[in-house]
Amino acid sequence: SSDGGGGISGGYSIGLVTDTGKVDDKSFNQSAWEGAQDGAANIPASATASYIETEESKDYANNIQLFVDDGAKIIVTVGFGLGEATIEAAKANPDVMFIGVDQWQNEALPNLAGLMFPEANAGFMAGALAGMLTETNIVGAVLGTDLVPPVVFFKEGWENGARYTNPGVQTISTYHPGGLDVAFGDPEWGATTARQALDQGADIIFGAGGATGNGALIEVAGEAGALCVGVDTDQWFTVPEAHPCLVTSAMKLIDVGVAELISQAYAGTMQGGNYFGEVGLAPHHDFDSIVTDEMRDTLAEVMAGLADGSINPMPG
Amino acid sequence: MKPRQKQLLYAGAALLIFVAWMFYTADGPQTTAVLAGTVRAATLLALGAMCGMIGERSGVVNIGIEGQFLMSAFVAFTIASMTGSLFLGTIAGVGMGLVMGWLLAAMAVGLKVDQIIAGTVLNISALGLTSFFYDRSAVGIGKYTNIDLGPLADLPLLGTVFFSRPPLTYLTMALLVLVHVALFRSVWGMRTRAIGEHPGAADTVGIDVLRLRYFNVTIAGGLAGLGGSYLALEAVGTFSRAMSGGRGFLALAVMIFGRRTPFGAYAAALFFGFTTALQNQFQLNNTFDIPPQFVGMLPFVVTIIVVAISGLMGSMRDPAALGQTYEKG
Amino acid sequence: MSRSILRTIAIPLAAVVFGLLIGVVLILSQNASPATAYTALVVGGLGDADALLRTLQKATPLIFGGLAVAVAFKAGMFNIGGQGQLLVGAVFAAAVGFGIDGLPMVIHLPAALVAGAIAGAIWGGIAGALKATTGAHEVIVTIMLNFVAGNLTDWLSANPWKDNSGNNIVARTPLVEDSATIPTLGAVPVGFLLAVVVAVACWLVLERTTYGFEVRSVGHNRNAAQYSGIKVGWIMASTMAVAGMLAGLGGAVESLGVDGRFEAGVNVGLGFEGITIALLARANPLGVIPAALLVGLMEAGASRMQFKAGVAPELIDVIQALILFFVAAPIIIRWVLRMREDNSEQLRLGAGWGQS
Amino acid sequence: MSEVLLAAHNVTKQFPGVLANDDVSVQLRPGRILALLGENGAGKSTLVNILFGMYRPDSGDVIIKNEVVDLHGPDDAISRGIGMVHQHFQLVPPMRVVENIVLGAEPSKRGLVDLEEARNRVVELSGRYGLEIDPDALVEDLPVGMQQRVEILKALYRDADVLILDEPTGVLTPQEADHLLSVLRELTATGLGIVFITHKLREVLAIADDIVVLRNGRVVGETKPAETNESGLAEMMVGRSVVLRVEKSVAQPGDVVLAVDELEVNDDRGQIAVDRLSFEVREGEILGVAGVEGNGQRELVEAITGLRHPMAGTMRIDGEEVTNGSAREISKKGVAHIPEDREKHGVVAVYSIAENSVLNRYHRSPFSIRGVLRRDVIERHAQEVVDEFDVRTPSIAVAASSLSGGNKQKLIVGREFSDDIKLLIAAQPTRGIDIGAIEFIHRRILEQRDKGAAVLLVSAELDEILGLSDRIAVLYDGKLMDVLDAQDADRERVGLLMAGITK
Ligand SMILES: Nc1ncnc2c1ncn2[C@@H]1O[C@H](COP(=O)(O)OP(=O)(O)OP(=O)(O)O)[C@@H](O)[C@H]1O
Ligand SMILES: Nc1ncnc2c1ncn2[C@@H]1O[C@H](COP(=O)(O)OP(=O)(O)OP(=O)(O)O)[C@@H](O)[C@H]1O
Ligand SMILES: [Mg+2]
Ligand SMILES: [Mg+2]
Repeated sequence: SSDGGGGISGGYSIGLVTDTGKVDDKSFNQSAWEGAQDGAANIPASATASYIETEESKDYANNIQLFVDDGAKIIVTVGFGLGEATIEAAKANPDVMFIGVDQWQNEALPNLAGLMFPEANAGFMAGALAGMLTETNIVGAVLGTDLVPPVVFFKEGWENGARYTNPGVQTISTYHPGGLDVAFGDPEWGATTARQALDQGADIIFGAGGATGNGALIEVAGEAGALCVGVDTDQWFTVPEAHPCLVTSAMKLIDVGVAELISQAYAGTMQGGNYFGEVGLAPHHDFDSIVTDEMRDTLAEVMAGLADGSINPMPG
Repeated sequence: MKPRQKQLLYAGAALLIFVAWMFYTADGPQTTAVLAGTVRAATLLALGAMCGMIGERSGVVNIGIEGQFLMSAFVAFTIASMTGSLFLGTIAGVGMGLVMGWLLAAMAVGLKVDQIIAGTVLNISALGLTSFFYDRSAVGIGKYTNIDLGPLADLPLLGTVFFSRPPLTYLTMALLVLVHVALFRSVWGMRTRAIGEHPGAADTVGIDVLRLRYFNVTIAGGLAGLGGSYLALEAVGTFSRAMSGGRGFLALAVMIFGRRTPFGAYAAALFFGFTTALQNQFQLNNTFDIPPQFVGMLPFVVTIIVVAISGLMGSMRDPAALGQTYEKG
Repeated sequence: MSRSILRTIAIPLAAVVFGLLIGVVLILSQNASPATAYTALVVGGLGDADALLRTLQKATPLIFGGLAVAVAFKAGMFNIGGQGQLLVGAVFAAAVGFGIDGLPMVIHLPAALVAGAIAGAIWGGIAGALKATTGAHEVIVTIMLNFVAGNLTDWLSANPWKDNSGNNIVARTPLVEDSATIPTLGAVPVGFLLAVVVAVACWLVLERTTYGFEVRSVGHNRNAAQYSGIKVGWIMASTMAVAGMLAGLGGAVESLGVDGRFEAGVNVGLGFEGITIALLARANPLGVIPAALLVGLMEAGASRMQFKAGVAPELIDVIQALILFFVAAPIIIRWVLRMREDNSEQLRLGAGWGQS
Repeated sequence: MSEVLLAAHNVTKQFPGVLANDDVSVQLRPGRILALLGENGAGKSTLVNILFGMYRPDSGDVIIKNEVVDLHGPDDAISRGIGMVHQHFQLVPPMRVVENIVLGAEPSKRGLVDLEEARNRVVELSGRYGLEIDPDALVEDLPVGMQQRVEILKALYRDADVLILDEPTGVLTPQEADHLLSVLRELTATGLGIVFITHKLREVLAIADDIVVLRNGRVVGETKPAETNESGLAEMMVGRSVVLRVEKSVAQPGDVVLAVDELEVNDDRGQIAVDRLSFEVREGEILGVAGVEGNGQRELVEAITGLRHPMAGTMRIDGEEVTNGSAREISKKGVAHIPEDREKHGVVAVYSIAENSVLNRYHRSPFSIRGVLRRDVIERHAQEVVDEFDVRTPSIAVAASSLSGGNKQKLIVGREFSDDIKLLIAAQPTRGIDIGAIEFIHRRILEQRDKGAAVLLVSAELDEILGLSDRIAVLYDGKLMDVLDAQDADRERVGLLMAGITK
């Protein structure tokens, strides 16, 4: 069982602190929140999950502390920005279990698990599919900002993946030119830029960058014959407007990872340090038929290669 | 406009067309993409600038365009997704714009609140309200698609850039002409300019200054409301928090830069859209190996330079009564 | 004396009450409890030493940002550029703060503050100088400079000045040295004290010095100022530089006293809030202090309000807008409270807009 | 004829703190000219504003054509045939003449202004009344006399049969003023009634049929030109006897203070406004510069006071070149300046009287020391100015905007005058103020001269020039027409020169 924002008293409680963003951002805050709710539902005791949406990054520590003071047993913090605040809180509160999404742990604390994802692999697989699907041999990417490394990993993986299956492909990619404050919240730019890529021949566009990327997906949806690729979660569910073009999404299974870590934390089996979550491609939904068996075989090979290290998604 | 200025303008326009054509023959798709992106980015700015201009021509500063955009986009999207009709959403967005315009008028004209404060109230309340009431489950219903204008749409370059556009873009272009004619040829326009320059004079010939300002600021809000509808239902197809992203302020700059005339503002908006599309193109092509942050500065730095130079060439004059509340008598 | 003070604060006070009352309606519309929400808001902002510290920390840049707008208003200019000025101030202060070591605090900390102040002054001064020399509208130029500053500081903190320690992947500078860190006295950050001192200094300069007289003259009547021998262009340029310096100082205090470093995207919107603060304070430098404290308190308590009552933190934006509205339209409050009109100077800022 | 065109009946109007009209009754009949006289603040403008529907009376009635009317705004008055030419022209400067004339009553086709039709009507109208005008000129390009013509045409265009003119001659040459008076006379011949406000007794005696004098909001006298004379009227206005012509001793000119040589100055549009002008002003003399406004006086004064850069030529003060000096440098040389436009340049409206009293020397000791203002010293100084120059105000803490025009002017004069003036530039020093205050200011200017200051007096007011100057320079189209000794000058001669006629 779970509820929305707001505190809880008594019972087994799980708290989630978002990065500066909302639990309905159709992106990583939302998947983490869904994971927290799933995790709460999965554990045997009656548990409740609640969240605080951070308004300003200066409030990270305070927002974590609000849950600590309230007696939360597990606290999920979302985004690399909360990394330091989470470590501090974990050190100060050894009895509380912490899960830090996208937070790399240099040294392992027993009560803090960093949930990491190899974004480049996800991007690579999506790119590999795109390389096979493109008819114009031009694939585009509309991206948040290069200031945020996961976005860079997605992009590099995507381009390399496309080249892997289609050496002659031309990759055209753009980062949002504005500051970090608008880079993920500018769907208008995402849409305009996706159109600019379409107009010069791209027929598959990867939209990676919160609302900005979503704008790109929806724009592509309006172009007959063009395909789009979502990011982070299966955007079939988060951006229904993109159904006409969404061939897959480069997923970080944050919800699965968070729910899993919550179960472990409840069971007392959670290991400190880094925990690697799964990445993968979302189902093709309406476009299942255009992905041939041959393509599926290649994707399986790519996946295996990425897993055993024989394929490097970001050479150089 | 002085004849020499006019000549310069024509010469500049001819040069631009020539350069565009050269690029087009060298690489058609890219040129088309950049110019289409230019026109696209200009629409919202033009609508915002027209909103600002009608207000300022009547003597009322409107720095609340950003809030008007955001609030209207929110309502347009919400109604469209509730009713499943883009058209109804658009109407609702315009309606919200009118309401926002009326609020601005009620504060700045009726209650004689300082105009800058009134605009700021619109901006922060729009940001707060749209986030506060955002329906977490609302789903978009797609967006307006391009309409080809018959054979015109098949013209090389121009076809894609101007004649294969979604409806609100055409509407905006039509409104540019309409507002131009209205401002500079109609009875309403003459009275509007009079109350912005010398409300006392207008008053003494029996023009009800406050009522006309009320009316104009409200109507202008409708234009910003159309901008909000455009943003949510034509440019993007969904709503997201703070999605106007400072474009209301850019529209203000575009309006001043365009000397508070519709065509001037459109030229300024195109110029701005062009630098934006161009810097995207530089990135797409890897033209320069410089960080996107620097390429991204291009539109802003160029605007500063142009504004400074055009200031030197003879500064534009603000309407004389701009920013002042009018007291009868 | 006390009566006239009472009269000055009656309207703002009533405005706050009215804003909160309308907030009650919004909270109820979310099926939440207003009493719980507001209690949480106040406890979150004042409940204990930590809460007070956060309130004061949040108020600090708001004071500087508010001054940056208010001072420019005095010269008849509208500084929408607080955001950019604050960012460059923050990044350059951080750079001096982490880039030099081995200095004693008495030298290092002031040097870092001065670096931020100068960076902000340059950023504001550009707009002022362009206005004075070419007539370029400061509103356009400062809006553009905000974007430029955002990009520039993002780039600086992601590239040459990036923190490469450990596995840091965030666009941010290293932590500033201890010798450049602004200390905290109990629950009171020294940065806040600095802000208060600067606000008082601004007021003194504006009201009691010949420079302030010149600034106000230019703001009220540019022609008369010119007639009386004041160098109008110089006053406009220098006032914008001072305004930028104030915002830059705000950024510096943020880097050196709150965040301990510059981090891209961390100071979003701070500069724009300065506009709200300045307007709430009716462009009076002393009024900026309580206005910033009020807003700082609401922002510090917002998380707790969501946590305890489930009310989205954006509520405080709406309340801020309402308070601003009631402050600016006192006629409504007078009508409700049956107060008599007083002839105190109506707040007029837009009037400066039309001068060119 | 018994018809009353326009009348006020026991009209009372209270402004905060001022009873502007107190039980005032006046009457206007067809074909007649009613002159309203009174000091500044007597309530003349208030009364006509009430008649025109701009203000509503607190009590009493407005009567138009024998009918009590309730005017809700100027449009009510206009539609009943009342036209008004305001003291401050109510024209939109960047719009064309024709647009200004038809504004508010535009001929239109489907919502668009029919400019062709409008132009035709304007041309027809100006032909009919002999008021020539270029319908396509921008109002801001027109000299004031022409602007006034536009105002009159505006009223006639609306078929006015009553014309109200608030101080219409203040800005005209004597010839223009005479012409206006004759136009008004002709208009009355067609049955029009005219209400005419002025401070110039000569005009009243020349043209009025009926005269009503107001003081402190009350009617204090009604008379006819035949029954009175200038000093009678003046006494009625002020309530005491007034010296109409200031006594002045013969000038004792000393060394040259201001020497202007081949000075060339451009106006705001970059056109030559002052055309290679040369003249000198000596200690202890008043050089009057006569001329219709807009003939380069403003640019000349601005150049001399450092507000505008000359294009060519030189200026010297006390032998030292100051051609490109800043306003501050020039004022340091002992130059005082009474600006032509008191609202625009003379005062900062929101500043207190105290602050305004040091606008020209706040930066000097004793008003400030090392950059810090000394409020006590400033306030003491302000009180002295207020006392000595008879500025009527409840306190020195009130904003200058609350002063009437005449009192503002006295404040400015008081501020500018001090013991160490070497050169006084007085531009239109008595414009629009009543004869009591004029007398006062004239005396003060003469006092400065007699203390040895050189005075440059720029005025469009011929009586002022003739009454004060020791020598008279006439400016036309930026050029010096002639410099006359005061003894050789008379209205006729100077008036012709002002119109650019040398014969
Ligand atoms: N709108 C107003 N509000 C308050 N007081 C006013 C207003 N208009 C005029 N007054 C005051 O009413 C009195 C009469 O003013 P009015 O303008 O009628 O004088 P006037 O006779 O036209 O003077 P002048 O010769 O200077 O033109 C003055 O004391 C003036 O200060
Ligand atoms: N709204 C107002 N509030 C307060 N006082 C006013 C107002 N309007 C006018 N006044 C006062 O009434 C006076 C008379 O107004 P008016 O326009 O006739 O000017 P004036 O005294 O004749 O000066 P001038 O002729 O030089 O313009 C003004 O100087 C001013 O002091
Ligand atoms: Mg008057
Ligand atoms: Mg007067």
